[in-house]
Amino acid sequence: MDFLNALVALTNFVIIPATAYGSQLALGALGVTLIYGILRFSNFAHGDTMAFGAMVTILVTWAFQKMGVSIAPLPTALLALPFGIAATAALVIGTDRAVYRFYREKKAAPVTLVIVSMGVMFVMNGLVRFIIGVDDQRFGDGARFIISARDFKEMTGLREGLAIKTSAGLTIITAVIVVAALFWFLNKTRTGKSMRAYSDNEDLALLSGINPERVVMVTWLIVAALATIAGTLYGLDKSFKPFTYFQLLLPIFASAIVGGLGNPLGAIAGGFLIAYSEVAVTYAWKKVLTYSLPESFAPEGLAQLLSTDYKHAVSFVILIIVLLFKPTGLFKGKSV
Amino acid sequence: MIEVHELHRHFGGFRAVDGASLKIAPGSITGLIGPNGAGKSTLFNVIAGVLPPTSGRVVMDGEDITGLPPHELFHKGLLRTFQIAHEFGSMTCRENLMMVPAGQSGEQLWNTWFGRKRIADEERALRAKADEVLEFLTISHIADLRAGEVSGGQKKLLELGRTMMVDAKIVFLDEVGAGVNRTLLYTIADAIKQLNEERGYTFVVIEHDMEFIGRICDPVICMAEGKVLAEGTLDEIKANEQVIEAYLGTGLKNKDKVGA
Amino acid sequence: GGHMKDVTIGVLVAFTGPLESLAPPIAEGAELAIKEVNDSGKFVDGGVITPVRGDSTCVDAGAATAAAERLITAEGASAIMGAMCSGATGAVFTNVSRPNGILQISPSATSPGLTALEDDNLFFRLAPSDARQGEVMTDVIMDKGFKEVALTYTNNDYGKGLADSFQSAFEAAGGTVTISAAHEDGKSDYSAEVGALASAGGEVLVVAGYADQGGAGVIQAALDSGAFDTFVLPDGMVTSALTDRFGADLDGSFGQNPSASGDAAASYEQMAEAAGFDGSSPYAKEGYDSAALIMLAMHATGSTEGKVLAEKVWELANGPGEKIYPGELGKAMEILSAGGAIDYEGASSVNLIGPGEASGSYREIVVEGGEIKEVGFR
Amino acid sequence: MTMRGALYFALVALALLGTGLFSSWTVALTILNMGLISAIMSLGVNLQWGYAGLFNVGVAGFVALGGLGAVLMSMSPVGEAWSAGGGRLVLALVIALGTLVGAIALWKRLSRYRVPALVVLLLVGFFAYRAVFDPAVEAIEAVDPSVTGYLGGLGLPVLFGWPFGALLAAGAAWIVGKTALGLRSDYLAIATLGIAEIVVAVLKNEDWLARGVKNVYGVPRPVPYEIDLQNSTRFVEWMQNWGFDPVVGSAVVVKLCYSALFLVVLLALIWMAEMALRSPWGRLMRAIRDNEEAAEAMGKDVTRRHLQIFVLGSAVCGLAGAMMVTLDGQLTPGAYQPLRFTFLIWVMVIVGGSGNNWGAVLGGILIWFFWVQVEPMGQWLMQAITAGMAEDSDLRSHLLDSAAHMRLLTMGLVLLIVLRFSPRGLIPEK
Amino acid sequence: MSGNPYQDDRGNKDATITNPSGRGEIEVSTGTGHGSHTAEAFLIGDSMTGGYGKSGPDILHDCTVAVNKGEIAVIVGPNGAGKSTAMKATFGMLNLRQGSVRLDGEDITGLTPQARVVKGMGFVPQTHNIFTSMSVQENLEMGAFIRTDNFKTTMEQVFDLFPILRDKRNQPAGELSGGQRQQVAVGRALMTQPKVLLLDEPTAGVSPIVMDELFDRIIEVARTGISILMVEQNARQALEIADKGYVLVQGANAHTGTGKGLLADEEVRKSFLGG
Ligand SMILES: Nc1ncnc2c1ncn2[C@@H]1O[C@H](COP(=O)(O)OP(=O)(O)OP(=O)(O)O)[C@@H](O)[C@H]1O
Ligand SMILES: Nc1ncnc2c1ncn2[C@@H]1O[C@H](COP(=O)(O)OP(=O)(O)OP(=O)(O)O)[C@@H](O)[C@H]1O
Ligand SMILES: CC(C)C[C@H](N)C(=O)O
Ligand SMILES: [Mg+2]
Ligand SMILES: [Mg+2]
Repeated sequence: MDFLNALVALTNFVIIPATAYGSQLALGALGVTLIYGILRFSNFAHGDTMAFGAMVTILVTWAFQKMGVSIAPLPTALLALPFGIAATAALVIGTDRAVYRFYREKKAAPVTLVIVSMGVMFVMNGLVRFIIGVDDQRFGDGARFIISARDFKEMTGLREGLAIKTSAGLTIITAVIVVAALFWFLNKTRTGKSMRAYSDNEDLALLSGINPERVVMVTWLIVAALATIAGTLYGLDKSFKPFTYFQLLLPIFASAIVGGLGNPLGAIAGGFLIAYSEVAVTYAWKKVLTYSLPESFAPEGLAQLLSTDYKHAVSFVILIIVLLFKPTGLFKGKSV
Repeated sequence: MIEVHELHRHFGGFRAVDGASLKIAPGSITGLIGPNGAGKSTLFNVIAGVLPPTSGRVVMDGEDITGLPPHELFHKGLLRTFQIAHEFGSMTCRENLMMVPAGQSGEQLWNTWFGRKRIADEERALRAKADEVLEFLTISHIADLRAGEVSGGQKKLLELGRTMMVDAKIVFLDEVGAGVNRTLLYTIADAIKQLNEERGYTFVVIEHDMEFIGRICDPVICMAEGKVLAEGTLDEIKANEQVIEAYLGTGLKNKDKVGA
Repeated sequence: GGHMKDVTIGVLVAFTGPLESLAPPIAEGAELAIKEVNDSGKFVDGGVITPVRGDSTCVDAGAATAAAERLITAEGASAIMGAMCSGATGAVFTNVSRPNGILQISPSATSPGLTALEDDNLFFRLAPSDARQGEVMTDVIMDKGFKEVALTYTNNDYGKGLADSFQSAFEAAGGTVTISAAHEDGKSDYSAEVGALASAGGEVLVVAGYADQGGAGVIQAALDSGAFDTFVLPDGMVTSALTDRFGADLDGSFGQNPSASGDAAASYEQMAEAAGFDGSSPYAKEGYDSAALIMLAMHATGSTEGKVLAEKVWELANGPGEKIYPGELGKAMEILSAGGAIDYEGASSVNLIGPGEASGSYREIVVEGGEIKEVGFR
Repeated sequence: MTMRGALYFALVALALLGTGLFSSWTVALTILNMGLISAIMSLGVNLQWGYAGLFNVGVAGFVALGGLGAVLMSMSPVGEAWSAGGGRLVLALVIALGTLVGAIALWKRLSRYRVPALVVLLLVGFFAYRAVFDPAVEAIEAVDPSVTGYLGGLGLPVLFGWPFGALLAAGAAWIVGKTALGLRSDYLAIATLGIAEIVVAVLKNEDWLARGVKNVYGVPRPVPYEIDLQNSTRFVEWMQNWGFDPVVGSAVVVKLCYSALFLVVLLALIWMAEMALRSPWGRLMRAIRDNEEAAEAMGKDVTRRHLQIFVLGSAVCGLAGAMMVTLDGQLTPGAYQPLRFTFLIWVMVIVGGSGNNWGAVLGGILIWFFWVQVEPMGQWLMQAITAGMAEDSDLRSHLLDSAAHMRLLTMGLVLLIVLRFSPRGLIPEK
Repeated sequence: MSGNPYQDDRGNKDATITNPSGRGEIEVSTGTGHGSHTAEAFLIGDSMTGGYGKSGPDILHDCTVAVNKGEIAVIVGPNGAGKSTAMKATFGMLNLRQGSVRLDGEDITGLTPQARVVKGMGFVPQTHNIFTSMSVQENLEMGAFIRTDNFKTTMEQVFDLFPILRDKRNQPAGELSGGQRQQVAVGRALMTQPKVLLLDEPTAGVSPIVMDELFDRIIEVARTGISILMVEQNARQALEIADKGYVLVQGANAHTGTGKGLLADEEVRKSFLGG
């Protein structure tokens, strides 16, 4: 019987990773949800926008590292972020001018825009691979851990370790700040309200003197910032590889949708729901049970509900169940 | 015909319909009036199966129909129109009418491949019927226009026309008059009266135009704050102090100052 | 078929898709061999060989088939080096190569299922059988005295096959596999897998995956959370990409990969470096060897006919004759022209068995000071 | 079909002919065959989206189920596996089914204690099932795992697998529809996407069913093998009489056989779809799509109709899936990725023109053509760009090395260009 | 579906309300015969001819509507006559093939709708006239979007006018009843404090008592010097308070006169005002 070790094991292998992963998903989902909320289509190019933003940030980070600029113990990449954001903003606004605006003016059906965004996705996809290649790229520096498993064990004398990565900590803090800021911006500021008005009824927004092009521009700016931040933090925590950013798209969409499209709070709730269901449902409780139960009750098997092969399937099952009870997501999202 | 017992419909804490009870007599044209937000449309939606009630019962000809889905109510002869016209915009006006009757064999997939002949015969009959209805409503000339592109009043007529494609027992009309030219509206009133007399339809009519109500409705029910406030002939209602205060008002205050 | 002077060889690997980062070194390996032959100028009749690339995408059998069809019928390829993934390989072979009577050598398809393929003997692969590696790995682990391991594998035919064969071999040898958990490549997060693996426990973690895919992701998460610090690395993991990424964190980890005696592999890696690619990337060596075997067979027979080539491939690969290592293709062609015999060893110690698969000898490695150190052969 | 539509079809035919003439006939036929299958898939999606506005993003799952159908019908049964664990496995499945049916009955009957009762029943059922299932699976998968390790199929001709694949997909669609069709737009989309992921996960991990990620190879064919033709003297003579190379000839003949089979299926489906669309059934569907609430008020059972069309569309996708496995000769569960089998199909539908059967078919063939041909196009593009550069410039080699990535980039450009000039699709609805 | 090939009915809002890219091809013409009584008007839609889309048929035929400073002008006519179309044309939302729009003597034919808002024009469309997902209060705030001064008092005035809105200020407007929505729509336009206000059937669906209030308020607004141009089907009440009335039939001016004058006209009464 050792509740403390059980608790630490659970924290280390379920709570911390799921929270970090959930925040990563939430940051990505925020961008998706914002585009859906304001511009009213599901942007398939978002994963690749994240990859692009992260890529620029990486290139600038490398330059800084060469020059010896650093803000240790924080990663240098944070310093490079503004450049990444600027470049990404230029890219997405350029894309909007060249591609999306045409369909907006034609008032094309949302599904057309979805397919168009897939075209954009392919192009960006090629662009990123073209510039930085297909391989893993490392760019993290600074202190890797806030607290590492080994240090924790030494400090506490427990048998189980507890590790918190700098990148994970950064991600969680950023996600909370960004969600709060976005919520405040959309609901309390004039520009934010005008964006919501535009998303609600474009024509009436026009009649109220709201400039649609400005709304669109601001939206893309925020999206570029979100995508770059999300992409960079994700890259710091895991690694940068163009292909994974495309793969990230599905859980991101799942988060945005199950949270309720168009709602920033929904994005974070959705992110956590997906992350926790992936990590927790397939968790093998053996260790935790062994610690917390009297010896004679200690489990023989893994005490695992389902094997990890099914982690995505399980998270989707949970998602579907949630939707059955809340048909427009946890936070009453929009639907086109 | 229809009895509503102690019906409640709440949205969150808000009681849109708050214990309304009323009876609709067969063969009548009942007017339903009341201030904005009184709960009239909500009441309609609950009766028509669009919204589930929070509590209470709806009984039609002795049968409990509470919460039945709209398509089942349709088969029991209960039809409704919408406050905002719900036309099938990409279909022609004639098609809008032709799709209404139930039990068309052409709605079965199998028949579309192996029962072409029967479908053709049925279609001919349906078409004739639809043209007849359009004629009756004096809108034959828009038969082949897309319903999405005709004007507001014509859409309202089309809504009414759909109820004429089958033998309805009771028809709920939600503000047929809003946005309709008054001359046309009174034509519609005549059509309603005619349907009531010739075909024996029962009508329940929500309307804010007192003249329209006066032309066809007896009795009139006034709702306020989710409850039935008063019930009687239009004259009785018009004389009711509460109704005047909540709904009818006393006319323009500034009228005399116009053009001054 | 028939006679020839200039020939084309199809280089069909998954340039796009989930394993896109493995593809270039394989293709460049093949092209390196082709360049070597061309530069030597000794190819039969003074002919020149042109490589044409095709994308087998790894996950889209339809697109792979179409690409192969194009290589063969439109670009006139007389043999195919590829495809990369077992799924695409099977589809390409049955739908394109076999009907066209073309020789196909895959550098990397490892699924045991391909063994049963009806192939008119036209299909070879230089990738070692997953079944064999399981046994070798068992020995390696047992020799180090570990009896209890956790196992994770990439969820495809390679990972699954390797995991299955390892698990049965290990358990037969008296060890315990506490858990066998699949991971998907290219996914964003492996916390769930690591959570389950850590909970199940074990002295070491066997990672039957790819070094720049989920395998690395799992190791990363395991290291970060302190779940495991020693890893067993089979072929897909033994690359410098892995040590570049984790450095000394991996110290103490060990494993094995199919490889020739150190000299051949090392010299190949040097050749690759000079040519500007990573020769230690998985199956880069087999890429070179596949192309080399194809060309040597053409040279020896003076034909491009699949059946003729296929018979020759057996002979060339298994000897007897003079052993040929990377960089010696010119020499090999000279011997062949002179009517001599060779035993092609190449960069990956080529030796074919049964249904045209590599037997593969394995090199045992450990990670020390953030470097892969070779410690012996099995 | 309009003049414009006919023109587009003529253009696609021309593109294929061009491929045949300038590159090779087998390439052209390979593209055509897969194009026909794609056309059927997009017909299925169009049925759901174009007719009824149902946003199904689970195409990959239904296609995979179709493939499973083909395997289960056509592979020969593995007797050893059946005797090792077949009976127990069937028993386990019966237990699972019984538990579910019981649970539903319980839910309907009881009103008090129904949650605890349900939980108890499900738990007991689950453990009973696992207790029978796990050892059975272990036994089955132990039977010669590298070649079989599964129960095998019925050993019937593969053509039976086509309707069976459609049936499997339809069954799954029915279950999905019953639960999830209440959802709208993107919420339905993510739910269907989830179902597809679940189906593919099952297919990948349940080795006893169809070998999981180990793939099933050697699915029998409904048409002759090229090798057999090449070995038949009559065929070789026949070819030589016409002056063809028997090897090429055999490949072309086999592919033409496939084309004919696929074309028959496609035309039958189009005929059925068009007939349905132009009758009161089609009118009803349009009415529902225009305004569900009003259709419901006009006595139409919208839920039932949605279910009907969802099941039909999915069945068509399943049929296409079975046909694809037949053409490939193998089932590769790992290949059913959403990008290729869901989103690409959507591209086909939208580019072709949603709501129009001919548009969907055109989109299917055209986009598939590009999907395959952008690879050489991308390489060609790179070559053209680098043509003027110095032989040894870094940029040049970098560009040439990146040529493979031009594939998707070119695809993106094609997509953007087509949609720019006909945003409602090449052959729009009416 | 309109003739626009780029558009799809599903999921789209009424595409004809706006013309976001500004203008099409316009030929400016100076008055064509209706000039007599519109010469010094504050807002004139002069001799307008045009229709929906680039190639749609003409809906308006040489149609003129105008309103003087501080006055109320009412447009009546049968359904489908083109009343709403005339309002939209005046607000720059569709392509005029002929005619011009002038505000306070300035030709604004070439301006986008947003630019007209800035010039002091306000508009309540007939449908889709509220932000359904935003709260009542936010709807009103959006009405004041272009104002830089403090609009608290205006909002209080709107709440005084429509007390029900004060109770429901934090409720999403989409959850309101039909008549309540209409009140929000008019409230939003009043928040703009425009120089000229265009109202398309402001009283459709509102109860008699609110309708009286509304007309009262419109009179008050007009007396502060704001011009009001409105379409009404409650034509008799509307014409009673109107300084000027237009009867449109099939896109053309059929009758024009003072409100009282039209009310007195037997033919107008019978054909358009319901007897
Ligand atoms: N979905 C909803 N959520 C919350 N409140 C609602 C909702 N729908 C209606 N209400 C409220 O219920 C009340 C009754 O609305 P209802 O539409 O029934 O009024 P009505 O009598 O038809 O009015 P009108 O004459 O204006 O059409 C209103 O106060 C409205 O705000
Ligand atoms: N979006 C549109 N696209 C094409 N034609 C339209 C559109 N909207 C209206 N019309 C046509 O323009 C004509 C005038 O319509 P308008 O809406 O101006 O009428 P109205 O006088 O306002 O009628 P109502 O009193 O019913 O509102 C009608 O014939 C109608 O069919
Ligand atoms: C390239 C390799 C990773 C392919 C893998 N061995 C397979 O057979 O699928
Ligand atoms: Mg109402
Ligand atoms: Mg109007």
